Amino acid sequence: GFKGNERTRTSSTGQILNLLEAAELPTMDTTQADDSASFSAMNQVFEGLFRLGPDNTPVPGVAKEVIKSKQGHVLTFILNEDANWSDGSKVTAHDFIYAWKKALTPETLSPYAYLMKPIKNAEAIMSKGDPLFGRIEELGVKALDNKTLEVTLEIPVPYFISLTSFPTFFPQKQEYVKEKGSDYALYADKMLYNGPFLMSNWSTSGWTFKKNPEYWDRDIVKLDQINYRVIKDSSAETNLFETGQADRAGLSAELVELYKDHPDFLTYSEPTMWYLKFNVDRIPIKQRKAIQRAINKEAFVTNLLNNGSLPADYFFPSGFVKNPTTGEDFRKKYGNIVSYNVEEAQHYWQEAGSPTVTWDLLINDRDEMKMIAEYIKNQLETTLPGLTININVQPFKQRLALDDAIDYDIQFWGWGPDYQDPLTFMDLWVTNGGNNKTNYASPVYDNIIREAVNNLDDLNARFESLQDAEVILLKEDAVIAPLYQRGRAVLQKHYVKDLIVHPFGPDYSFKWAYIENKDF
Amino acid sequence: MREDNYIIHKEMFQPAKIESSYKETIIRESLTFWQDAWIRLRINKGAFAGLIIICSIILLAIVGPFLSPFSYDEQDLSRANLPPKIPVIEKVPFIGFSGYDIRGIDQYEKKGIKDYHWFGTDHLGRDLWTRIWQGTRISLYIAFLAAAIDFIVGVAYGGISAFYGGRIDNIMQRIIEILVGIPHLIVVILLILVLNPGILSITLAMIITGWVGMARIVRGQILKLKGQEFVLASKTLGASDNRLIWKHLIPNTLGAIIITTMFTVPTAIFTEAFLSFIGLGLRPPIASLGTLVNDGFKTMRIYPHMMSISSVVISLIMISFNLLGDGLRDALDPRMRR
Amino acid sequence: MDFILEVKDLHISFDTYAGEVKAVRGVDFHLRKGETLAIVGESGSGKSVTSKSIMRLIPDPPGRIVKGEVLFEGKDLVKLREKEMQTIRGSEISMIFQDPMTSLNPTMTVGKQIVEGLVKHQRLGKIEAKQRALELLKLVGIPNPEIRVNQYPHQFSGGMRQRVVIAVALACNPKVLIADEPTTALDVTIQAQILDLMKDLQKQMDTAIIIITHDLGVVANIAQRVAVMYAGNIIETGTVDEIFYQPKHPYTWGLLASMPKLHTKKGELVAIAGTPPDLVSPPLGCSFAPRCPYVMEVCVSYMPDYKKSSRTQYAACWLQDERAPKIEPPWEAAGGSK
Amino acid sequence: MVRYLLGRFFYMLITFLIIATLTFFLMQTLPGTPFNDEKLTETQIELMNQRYGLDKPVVVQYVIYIKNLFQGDLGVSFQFDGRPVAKIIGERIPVSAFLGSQALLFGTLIGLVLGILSALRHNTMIDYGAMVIAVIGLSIPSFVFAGLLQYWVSVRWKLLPAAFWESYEYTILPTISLSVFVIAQVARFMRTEMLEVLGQDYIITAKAKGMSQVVIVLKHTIRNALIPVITILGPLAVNIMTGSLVIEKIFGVPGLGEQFVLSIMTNDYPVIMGTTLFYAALFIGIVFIVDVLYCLIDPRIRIAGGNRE
Amino acid sequence: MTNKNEKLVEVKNLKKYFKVGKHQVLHAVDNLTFDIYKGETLGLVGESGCGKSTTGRTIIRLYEATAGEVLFEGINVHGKQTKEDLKKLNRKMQMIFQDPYASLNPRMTVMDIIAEGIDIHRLANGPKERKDKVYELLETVGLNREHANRYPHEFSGGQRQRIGIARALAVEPEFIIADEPISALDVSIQAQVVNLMQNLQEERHLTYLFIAHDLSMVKFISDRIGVMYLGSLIELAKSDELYDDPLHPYTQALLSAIPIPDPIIERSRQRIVLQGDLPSPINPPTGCRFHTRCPRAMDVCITHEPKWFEVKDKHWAACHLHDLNKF
Ligand SMILES: Nc1ncnc2c1ncn2[C@@H]1O[C@H](COP(=O)(O)OP(=O)(O)OP(=O)(O)O)[C@@H](O)[C@H]1O
Ligand SMILES: Nc1ncnc2c1ncn2[C@@H]1O[C@H](COP(=O)(O)OP(=O)(O)OP(=O)(O)O)[C@@H](O)[C@H]1O
Ligand SMILES: [Mg+2]
Ligand SMILES: [Mg+2]
Repeated sequence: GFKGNERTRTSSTGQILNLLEAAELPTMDTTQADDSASFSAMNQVFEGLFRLGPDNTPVPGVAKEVIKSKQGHVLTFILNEDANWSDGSKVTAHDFIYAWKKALTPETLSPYAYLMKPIKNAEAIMSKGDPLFGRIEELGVKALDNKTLEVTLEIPVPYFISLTSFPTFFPQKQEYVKEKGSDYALYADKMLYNGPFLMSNWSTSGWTFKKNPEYWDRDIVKLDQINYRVIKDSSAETNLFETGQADRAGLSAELVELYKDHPDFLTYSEPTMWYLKFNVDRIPIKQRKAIQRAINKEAFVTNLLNNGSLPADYFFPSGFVKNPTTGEDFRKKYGNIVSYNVEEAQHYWQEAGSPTVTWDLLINDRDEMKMIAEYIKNQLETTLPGLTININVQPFKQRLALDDAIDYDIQFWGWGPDYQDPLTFMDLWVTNGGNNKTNYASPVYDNIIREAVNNLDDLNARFESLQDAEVILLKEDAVIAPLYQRGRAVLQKHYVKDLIVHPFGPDYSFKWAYIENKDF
Repeated sequence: MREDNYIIHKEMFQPAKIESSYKETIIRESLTFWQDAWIRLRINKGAFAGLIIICSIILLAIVGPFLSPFSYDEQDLSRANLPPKIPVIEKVPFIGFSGYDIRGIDQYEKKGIKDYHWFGTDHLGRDLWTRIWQGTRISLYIAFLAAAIDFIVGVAYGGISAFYGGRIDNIMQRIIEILVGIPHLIVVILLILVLNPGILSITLAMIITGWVGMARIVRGQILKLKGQEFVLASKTLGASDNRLIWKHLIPNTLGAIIITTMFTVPTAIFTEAFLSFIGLGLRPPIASLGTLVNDGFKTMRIYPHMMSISSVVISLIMISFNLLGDGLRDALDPRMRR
Repeated sequence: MDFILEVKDLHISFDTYAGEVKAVRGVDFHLRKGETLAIVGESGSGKSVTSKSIMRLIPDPPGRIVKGEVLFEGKDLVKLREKEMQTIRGSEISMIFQDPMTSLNPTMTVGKQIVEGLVKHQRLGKIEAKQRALELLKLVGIPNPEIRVNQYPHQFSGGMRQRVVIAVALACNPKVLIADEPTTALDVTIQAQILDLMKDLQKQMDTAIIIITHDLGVVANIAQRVAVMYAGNIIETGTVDEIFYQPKHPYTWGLLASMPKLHTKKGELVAIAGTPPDLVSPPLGCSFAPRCPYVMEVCVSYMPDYKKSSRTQYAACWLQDERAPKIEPPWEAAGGSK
Repeated sequence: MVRYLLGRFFYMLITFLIIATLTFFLMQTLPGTPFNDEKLTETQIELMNQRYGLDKPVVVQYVIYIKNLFQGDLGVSFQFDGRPVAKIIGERIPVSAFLGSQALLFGTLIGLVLGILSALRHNTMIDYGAMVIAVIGLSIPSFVFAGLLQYWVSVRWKLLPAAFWESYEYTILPTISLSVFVIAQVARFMRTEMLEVLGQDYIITAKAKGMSQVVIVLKHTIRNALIPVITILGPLAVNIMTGSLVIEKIFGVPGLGEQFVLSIMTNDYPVIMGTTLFYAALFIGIVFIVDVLYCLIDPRIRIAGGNRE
Repeated sequence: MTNKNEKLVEVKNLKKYFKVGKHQVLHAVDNLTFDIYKGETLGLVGESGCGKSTTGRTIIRLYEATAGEVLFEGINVHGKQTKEDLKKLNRKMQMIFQDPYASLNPRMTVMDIIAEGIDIHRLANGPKERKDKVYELLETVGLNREHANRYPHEFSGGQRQRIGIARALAVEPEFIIADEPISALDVSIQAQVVNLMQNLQEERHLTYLFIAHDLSMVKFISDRIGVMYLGSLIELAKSDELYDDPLHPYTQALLSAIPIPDPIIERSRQRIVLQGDLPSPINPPTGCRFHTRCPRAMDVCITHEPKWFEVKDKHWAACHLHDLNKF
């Protein structure tokens, strides 16, 4: 029963990183993945045209440079001569075209295909009923030669370069994929790698990365090996950290108290937002406004979470996107939009007639969510007389089904960005949007978003109109009640250096990481 | 040989009249089966202790929440995670009811709290004394409900199967064989998902799979009893099926049924605890012992009181029911009679 | 002394929750080489307990030998250590139990069960022991011993099993064989076979036998001397003829009279009214007094001593006292059966 | 005997089919669908359903499933993007089986020893001690026990690795955690049976033969006491298999149990079906094996084929 | 005694087979034919497992007969009957059981046990009469009325057996099947029960089918005795006749095997010791079932089943040695 595991210490240099993951890797096919574990793994063993650098801006990957056309509609990527697959063959422009087209082909449609919408005809190709549906040959990509890739955009979105660092845009070598058939990307030895590492081993209990000798930037890579093990229990995670079997461990809220003075304790906040989302057909606006103001977020963020999370009176995360012209953070202009205020809350509640109502609060079966839900329930029930909250715990899939059907009263929900642009948050709430599911429909809001999508002439105006949209969403229409911007508390051994955590896209980059001063 | 020989007088050698009824008297005092079993149970120290503990826990589950000024879902983050503190006992060091946490800091003093939380508080500042007894209520409620329905369904099924015998028995046994083949836990999990997590679905799911054991035991007992001479005697007197079942078969199966029930209760409590571990437990803020243990488990290393007290209660229930079950088995075992 | 076995003033009690059951209360008897002693008496009179205590097989707890001696060839077995006792059991003294269905290990071949004792006591090798087992099976009249030796007890009928049990007991040529109701579970035709077998074997091996039974027919058939037990006491002993033709104790009278003889004409049997006393609180005086038709005042308060009426016959009854009125036993009145 | 076995086998097959059917339809009633991820568009979901044949009527799906089942094809997983179910389960079975059988073996052995000891030293401190252990084993939730074990043995005392499944020493803690329940059950049951057997006439016969206590216990008592104990091994084995779910999670053991819960939570129908059927087959198989074992160890059944009063 | 020529029960070719296992049939009772006269005691003896109890139980319809019929006062017990008729029959026929420990429901008081028949047949008007009837019955069987509220386990074997008798008497039956009522009792207690049964017979003009394997007791109590071997009746005669002139070799062996409580007789007695054990009733021997153990077996015994016929006046047997048609 122990096959497929390489023992932890095999290298003499000690450049080995031992990490934990809470889930197994479902697939390593870049066009098929939709989970963070896979994306993170792919970011280490594959590389797109660009990759996210240590400061979360795109740095050259397979492409060494990109040439923009005047209007910005055509991007020409010049590939690095040295970019190789792990079998020694060159990475070519065709490899990108093959992978991207695969992601858009109906039979193999990628769950993340929507990221490709900026490319010419991409949206039409993936929309059933459109005359272009399924006609991937119409996609706006072209290989000028083996090392030159020309991409034509529908709209010249400013964030396209950073999108190419996302795994769905990674290349695949057609001949190889065809050869492996249905086994491709399901086994470590049934893949070609072009990233800083290659996967040497992959089993149900974990996977191992080794330094890729064919990688073009191999001199930068210092780690020899990264061992990933799957562990699903959060206390076990810290136990493993303590026994030295793991170099980094996430801390569940309960354990923060215990470790907050530990020298290896780290917290950081992420651009991930948690909020209550209302079914606006069931919860009238007055009541929504009351709820927005009835929860003491400060108290629970410091007392219950205590992990670098920030109480949020806003929907758009702070420290994520800056105004392209002024360089000012998105949050700067409006700051806190809806704050905790019992009087206001009760005022709205009374205005609504202080109804005696019972609403369900739909949550996942995760312990942390249960705890917060219990707190929210208590807060709402004490602040708003007559209100009863029932906590409805559902497993993730079941909960999604209810969300899909918009069959809920209030939901506790979170959202993280897919790309570095305000739209990744703001376009959630367009009428009938795929992730709206609140019955919220506002022509004004829709209009702002449509403009922001299509009109990229004045980036400053676009940015500010999106900032206004947030106010509409929260203050005027009270579609959601923000709770907090998530932070993370982790334990990371002091000898682990330059392990980059990204706020969007794949979670980690190990390209630059190294071990220093680890005593054995 | 005998020294007291001299006091035996000649007069004593007269035939004595002994009443004939004396010859048929019964020396032992009259005891019903249940009185007899009760005596037997009482001398079994373990079982008796178990009984007392169960009674105390049931009592505490009933009155416990009222003994504390706090309600089970009243939150106050400013008094979160307080260690236990009990008046008087707080003076006794090292047993952990002094209000000091594991780092040796008096949290009550630090947070300026005058109240006593006998079992401490949880992360939301809820009083654990109240929550634990409230949770015990829920756990016992689930357990007894499961046991009761197990009792009803199992007894009916086993009884019918054995009493009518023949083809009916054959079919019913085949059905049981199939039911036994389905892994219990899997059915429970699937059912709970289908029915939505909650007290009712948990109990229902446990019932659907739980009665098989009872049915088998009852069937075995009734099959055995059916051929017993006192049942035959009743038959020759022309007794109806109804009479046979209610007067003869059920009362004599009762011992086995009670014992089986004693072991159903802990199983049910455990199953519920297990379900909360995999996230299919009750809807918060309702807590059972299982959810309390599970919640406390995560903070075991900083706030040991959260897990240890609820674990102790759950273990006590478990131990007591097991001891009582064992004791009852001895006390009610027909082989021990006579 | 030529007694091979002598029991002196044996008292045995059991501690039960109802109190101390004084099962044996001062039993005295002896056994000569090659002789057959029958112990008769009602159920519960302490026959089995007495015989088991000779082998020190009383389960302890709850049983214990309160006082008394069991002298085997002059050695007091009560004082022996368990290890020493083990060398005597099965080799010097053997025992046969009532129920052949349960007194053989169901999961061990018959051969192994015989061989076991031989290997232990006579230090025989495997092959020799097996050879001897075959001989023994042949000796007790089991056809095809070569096949039978490798079979399991359930493949034998009741009579056959009892033969195996006898073979096991006789394996090491014991000096004393204790047979506790060896034929009670068997049918008359089989019983006859077994009794004949025992007599044959006794003749061949010169074993002393204690046979326990409540069937007076069996006693008449096999015994030379008889001890009659009642409520933990031996109330009368004597040779077979003495007991059957000149019994002295009213209980013996009753016992004999309550059995129909083949020639008895229809009419009333003489029954002993009432039931034996409760041994938790045995009567102060003669234990038979409550049921005795000739009871005198002295009987109620004082235990009678043994009174010798011939060289071999003793009875413990106040009627034997000179001061007592002369009673015509119903026995004599009926004219005996000669 | 052969006849009997064949008959049993037939029943096993029927049972298996019924279980397959029940699970299949029960699963259909699970709320949610496998492909309702938050970021998927309607078209995508439709295409997914088509890809995995979920657009067909349930009855048709059922017929296809059963047909494939008879050809040994368990289908492909949804959550693991088309990985064959047989492979997914197949990879985990050896781990679960190793852990399960080791725990069963270990638990049974310790349980037997405890049970035997306490029966032989009936009503002494040893007896009480063993029974206290047994009752405690029954009374502490396995996840609490496993957590404590992991924390103390691995983190505090640094005796054994805290989690994972890499070499033999890694199996020790999960095995112990898993076997506690077995120890308790077996010990209790064995004690009762031993006491029962020790009270039997043939034990007195053996004593009367002059056999020493050791011989009596070894040769006469244990074997006979074991016969009824075997019957609880079946349910216990199943208990271990399903109970391992908790232990696997805590100790990061790549076994079947965790996988199963995950597949339920993600509506991965083929994996749910595959695992349920595997568990069912295992259970049925174990019951069958126990029956056979029972026949082998008890000569009364072996030779007569039952039916003896 | 009453007219002993009036037939009360007629058993005709009664068979009772049990299915054991899948394909095996156990011939517990095979082809019994005999009559029981009003007021008599018919004894039934035989070795354990020869079908005595089964016979008794089939007569009283605790078992359905496989074939044959049982006529009670001319009515076929096993025929189609209304519930009422059945109830009537149940009143007239009663049974006393062997095991005094198993035959009384341990959870019922003696009062309820004895009154069960009274309740079922509604023989009492009101609780007072019911109580009185139970007291009367208790006294009839030699117990006191104080015993009524006690539980069976407080009684000794003999007392329990008397309670069993009282239960049977409660419905005022005409015919009682006593299935080894004394074999579980001590000798001194046996006499109590036997005496009681005889007194009751005289007082209430009862008819007994008395099943036992203790031949001396059977002889003592019975007017006629039937001997069973492996499911069939092999001899039936007046009791003295049977003892003085047993015809069947099995009867002879059986009689000689009984140990007699008389040392002198025992010492001089000649025994016919049978070899071997009772064969299995699942595959009973062909021909005469006794031939495997019979000291006088002939070839014909192996092949032909002997007929059941009246060898002498009122003396029936099934044996080729006495088959008049043999020559
Ligand atoms: N293990 C025991 N525990 C308690 N009391 C016992 C035990 N064994 C025997 N006795 C009591 O000792 C007394 C004598 O029992 P014993 O078995 O010697 O009777 P017996 O004469 O052999 O009767 P039987 O003819 O029924 O075998 C009885 O009253 C019985 O209740
Ligand atoms: N319900 C039953 N099912 C199967 N076989 C039975 C049943 N009852 C009795 N038998 C079998 O029928 C045969 C006759 O049994 P029965 O009880 O009539 O014998 P018996 O003469 O009364 O014996 P005993 O003297 O031991 O009471 C036996 O072999 C017995 O095993
Ligand atoms: Mg005895
Ligand atoms: Mg019988």
